[in-house]
Amino acid sequence: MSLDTVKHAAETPDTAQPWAELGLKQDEYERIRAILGRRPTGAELAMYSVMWSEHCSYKSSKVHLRQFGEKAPENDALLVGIGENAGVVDVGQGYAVTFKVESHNHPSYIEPYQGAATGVGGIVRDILAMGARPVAVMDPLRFGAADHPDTKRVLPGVVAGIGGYGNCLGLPNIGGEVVFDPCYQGNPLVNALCVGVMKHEDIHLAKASGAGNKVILYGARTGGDGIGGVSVLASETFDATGPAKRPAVQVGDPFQEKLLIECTLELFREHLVEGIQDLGGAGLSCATSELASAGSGGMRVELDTVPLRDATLSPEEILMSESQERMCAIVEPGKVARFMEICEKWDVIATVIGEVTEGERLEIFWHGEQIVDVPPRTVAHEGPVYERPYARPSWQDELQADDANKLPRPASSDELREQVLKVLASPNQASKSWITDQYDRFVQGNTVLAQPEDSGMVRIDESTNLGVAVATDGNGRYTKLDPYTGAQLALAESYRNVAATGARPLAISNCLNFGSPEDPGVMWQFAEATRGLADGCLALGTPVTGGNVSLYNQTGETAIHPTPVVAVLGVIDDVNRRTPMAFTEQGQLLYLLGETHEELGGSAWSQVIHDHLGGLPPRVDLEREKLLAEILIAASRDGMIDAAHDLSDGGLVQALVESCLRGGNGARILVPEGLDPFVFLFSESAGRAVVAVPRSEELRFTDMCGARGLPATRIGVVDGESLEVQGEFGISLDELRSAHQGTIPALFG
Amino acid sequence: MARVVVDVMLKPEILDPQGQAVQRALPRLGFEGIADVRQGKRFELEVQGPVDEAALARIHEMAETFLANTVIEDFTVRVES
Amino acid sequence: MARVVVDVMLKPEILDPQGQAVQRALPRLGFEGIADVRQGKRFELEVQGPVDEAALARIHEMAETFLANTVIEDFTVRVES
Amino acid sequence: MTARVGVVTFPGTLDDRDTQRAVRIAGLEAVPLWHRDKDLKQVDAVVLPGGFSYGDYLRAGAISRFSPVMESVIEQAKAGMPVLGICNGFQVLTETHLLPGAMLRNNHLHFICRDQKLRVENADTAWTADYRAGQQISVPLKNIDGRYVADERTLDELEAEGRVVFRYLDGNPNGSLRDIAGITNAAGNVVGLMPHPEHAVEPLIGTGRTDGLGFFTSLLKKLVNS
Ligand SMILES: Nc1ncnc2c1ncn2[C@@H]1O[C@H](COP(=O)(O)OP(=O)(O)O)[C@@H](O)[C@H]1O
Ligand SMILES: [Mg+2]
Repeated sequence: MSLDTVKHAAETPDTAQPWAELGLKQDEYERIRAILGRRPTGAELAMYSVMWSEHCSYKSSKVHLRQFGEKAPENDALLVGIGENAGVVDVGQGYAVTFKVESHNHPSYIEPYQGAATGVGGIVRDILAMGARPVAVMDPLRFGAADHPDTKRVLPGVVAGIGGYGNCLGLPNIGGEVVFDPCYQGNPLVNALCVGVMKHEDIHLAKASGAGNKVILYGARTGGDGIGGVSVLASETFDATGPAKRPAVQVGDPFQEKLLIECTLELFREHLVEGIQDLGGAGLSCATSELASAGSGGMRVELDTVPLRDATLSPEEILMSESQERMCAIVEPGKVARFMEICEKWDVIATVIGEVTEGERLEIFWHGEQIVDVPPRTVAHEGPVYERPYARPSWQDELQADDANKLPRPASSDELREQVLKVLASPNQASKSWITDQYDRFVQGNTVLAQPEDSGMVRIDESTNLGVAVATDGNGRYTKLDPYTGAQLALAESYRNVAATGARPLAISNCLNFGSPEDPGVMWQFAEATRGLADGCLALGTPVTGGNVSLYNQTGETAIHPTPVVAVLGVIDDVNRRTPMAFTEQGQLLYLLGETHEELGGSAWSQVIHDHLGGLPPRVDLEREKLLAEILIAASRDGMIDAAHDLSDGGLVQALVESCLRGGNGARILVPEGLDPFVFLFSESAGRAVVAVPRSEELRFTDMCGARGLPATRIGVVDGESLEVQGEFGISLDELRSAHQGTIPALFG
Repeated sequence: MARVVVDVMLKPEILDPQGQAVQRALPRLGFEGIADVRQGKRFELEVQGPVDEAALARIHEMAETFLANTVIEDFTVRVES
Repeated sequence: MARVVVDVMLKPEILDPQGQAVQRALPRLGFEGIADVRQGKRFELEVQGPVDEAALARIHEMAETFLANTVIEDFTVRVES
Repeated sequence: MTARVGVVTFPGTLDDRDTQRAVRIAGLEAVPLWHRDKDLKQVDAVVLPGGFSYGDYLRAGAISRFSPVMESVIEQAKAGMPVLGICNGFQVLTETHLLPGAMLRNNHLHFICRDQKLRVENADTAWTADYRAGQQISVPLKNIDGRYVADERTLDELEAEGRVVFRYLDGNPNGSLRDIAGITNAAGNVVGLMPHPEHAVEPLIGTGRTDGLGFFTSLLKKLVNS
């Protein structure tokens, strides 16, 4: 067996290397040679190839993501911005909150259970690495057609994986999304979000400083997970007897992760950690190079000391392994003994694998021989940057010209009633409780609101009742019709959802799910969506704290709908003031806030009734969204409303049905003068919400709306056991309930 | 009726947290000398009709497509005597 | 190193919904002629040292007190050839 | 002086902090107990909380049962100390045979999280004295291995001796035999149940009900009166 040492590499400049198989381009390989002044060793090649991959380096998206910083609104709340494992926001009373949403799309298609489970595990470690206790998770999901046979494989596996992992960690699942569309058939989207809480002084960063400090790897042993591609390299470097085929699939062990969480929090409590990084994609390569790159000084690692699950792993594979449930900490020498004691207490294996050095190099040794000698920044932070060409697709104009507002509408009240039920029972609009009931939403005993409420809300301080709310939204149909507007609509909806529960939106995270960046049309969608999102965040005053980009979501040549998922985090000073969505009492007055226009492009109605996607998405008015949010927050604070529910896909009728069913009360609805009942019920105009106002507060509430210029229309009253739209139809709660709740269990139960 | 047994085990290179948890508990219970534990599934199928080549071929297919997840698991099929 | 296998199955009188779910799915997948399916666990133990009477007795005890819950499960221990 | 209630943390326990909170809300002192310590720190009662101890690997509760702390808990339980096992804690209690029967995978094979209606069948145990027999309460249920099974003879015995403490109402959520949600030992000091009373102690949190508080106030009364 010949080890490809640094020395050997310098002596054999002409050895052919499998850079192409590892996904590097010729010029990238040349650049590595230029950086090192020689050919890379096998281990170095492995590190560069994986760290310069799209997934780790953001090489196609970087130039666009810059706007999130350049256009960032002034915001004192932002304690840690983009670039760290997750952003951190000041929520007052000395508390800081960190949150982030990430994708695990491709693994979840190959192995739905493990793919989704390890997606949750990965995002939780990101949050933990910031110094925070994880307090909740959410799961925005997209699947192919609900009735497609493969969806019956993917969805139950994904849901069981998210539940299996998250439930076992003791993290309440407080919300998410489930969307079906044929465009995700061969490429489901599994995004996972985690929120964590800490005190300001507990914030930790991923950087290695202080020469002589120890590098400690702790958590699970390292196995051959997720290194399929690098085996190419291993088999090149090793003789004919090369290692066995390695699994590309990572398997999660939530029990191990739970121990890792408790152990890490105890390490933080005793101030034993100088810097910390979780191990996710690209494993040790990523953790060591990022820690060294962000810190001062270099790092020396003895790779032989890494505890292995599989003794046959090559050094390249150890560097690449994506085995789950591992963390890497920088610890002062005097604190190592205590660090080890705490790990032992939690049955967590911990090993000193190296130390921070004076120099500026990342040096890795194997059996005493040097196999890596690189400037860490060139691996971690100075990867290639592409200015990919982009162009508005040729079909975009035609798509927008195919106006949904011209589709045939229901000709009679009976037909309108029929369509209401049909849209309500469609997989996208149907109740997702069959799915969400598989998630623990009560654990930790701080859940104030969870699905199906507009946003999830958890209490973070028992004595003051301080709480945070989070919602995620994204509409691929809108974004396909107009990526700039679609991204803003995702932001606006998520923002509105947070405000609807009474919380003040503070900051956002996002997961940008798109097709191949090598397709100029997709790249245009991406450029437009990021521009829209950055402009939107500036207008709303909510900075982007971090996020994730997932590209190459496509089947063959066909990309998914561009799907930016936006998560908004809000704060509420007293969770007692939260606004739920249920109509709980007969006699409550119903007000529609905002304006309804004829906007059916991309709507649920156009999809369900006409299988149509065309025209323009609803218009966005961010000033209006801000005003609406202020009204919703003020009304919650001053006890002027009993319930609120935002209007989004499915329109007013969807929101009314959900709030009626949640409270077990009917409603009598009057169509406002001059509005077409169909448009009134099904239009998806943005910037709207329905609220239930107690009679005693009506005047105060309408005065407030009037004074601030927010249109508020009285549309009815909570009443009876059915939804009555006067002059049109009535539908009993029972009939609504069976339409709404029957669909998903019938498909997957 | 004949019984066919399908054993499904995680592939050797795949992490087996269950087996590991069992193994780690053994010394505490006073059982020494077990170097490794892997935990898998055992399916007992009661087969109607003769268990001939054709029947076994079908069961093999069933194991491959349904009982085992061959992305992460191996399986064996055998007739129980 | 020798391998000892412990098979653990639910007692016949205990409802086995996992086995039933498998059985119910089979006809839909085009597999007919399976009258019953039971799903259990299989443990593969790698034993250090000789697998003699004494070792087997210990493994039997381990199965009885730990690997199986004899309130609901039966088990068998065998040395794999 | 108030009564001291030990709350055990095993590796993988999830609801320990929530249980401590519930104990405090009821006016008792919560004492954390660690699985590796035999020392029960002179507590007056012990709660084995919910979660996935040891990942629920092998069987729920099977590995925790052998922990040092359980040696003391078993000993004290036999001597009459009040012990409550919630969810995973109930599973540990059946694995130790302090309570009869066993817990299996739900008949529908899914994790289920919902607000669950129960009927209190026995209001004479250490943990249920603050309820009335026949009273209906709602507390969250959340588990995947919640199906209670025992042989017919054991079930008949439990019924005859009034040792079925809680029964599921409005639909059996998991296939538990005779709709059993919780049981007690013959002495009435050891109680196990699958639903989570500790998650129903504050008006704003979770389902917004406080039906679970009675478990802990029952204990307080019992300890103060004895
Ligand atoms: N995969 C999921 N996990 C958790 N909660 C979900 C999931 N899918 C949907 N939900 C919840 O169901 C409710 C309704 O979802 P949705 O209709 O998408 O909300 P909206 O469109 O109003 O934002 C929300 O509370 C949402 O958080
Ligand atoms: Mg909403």
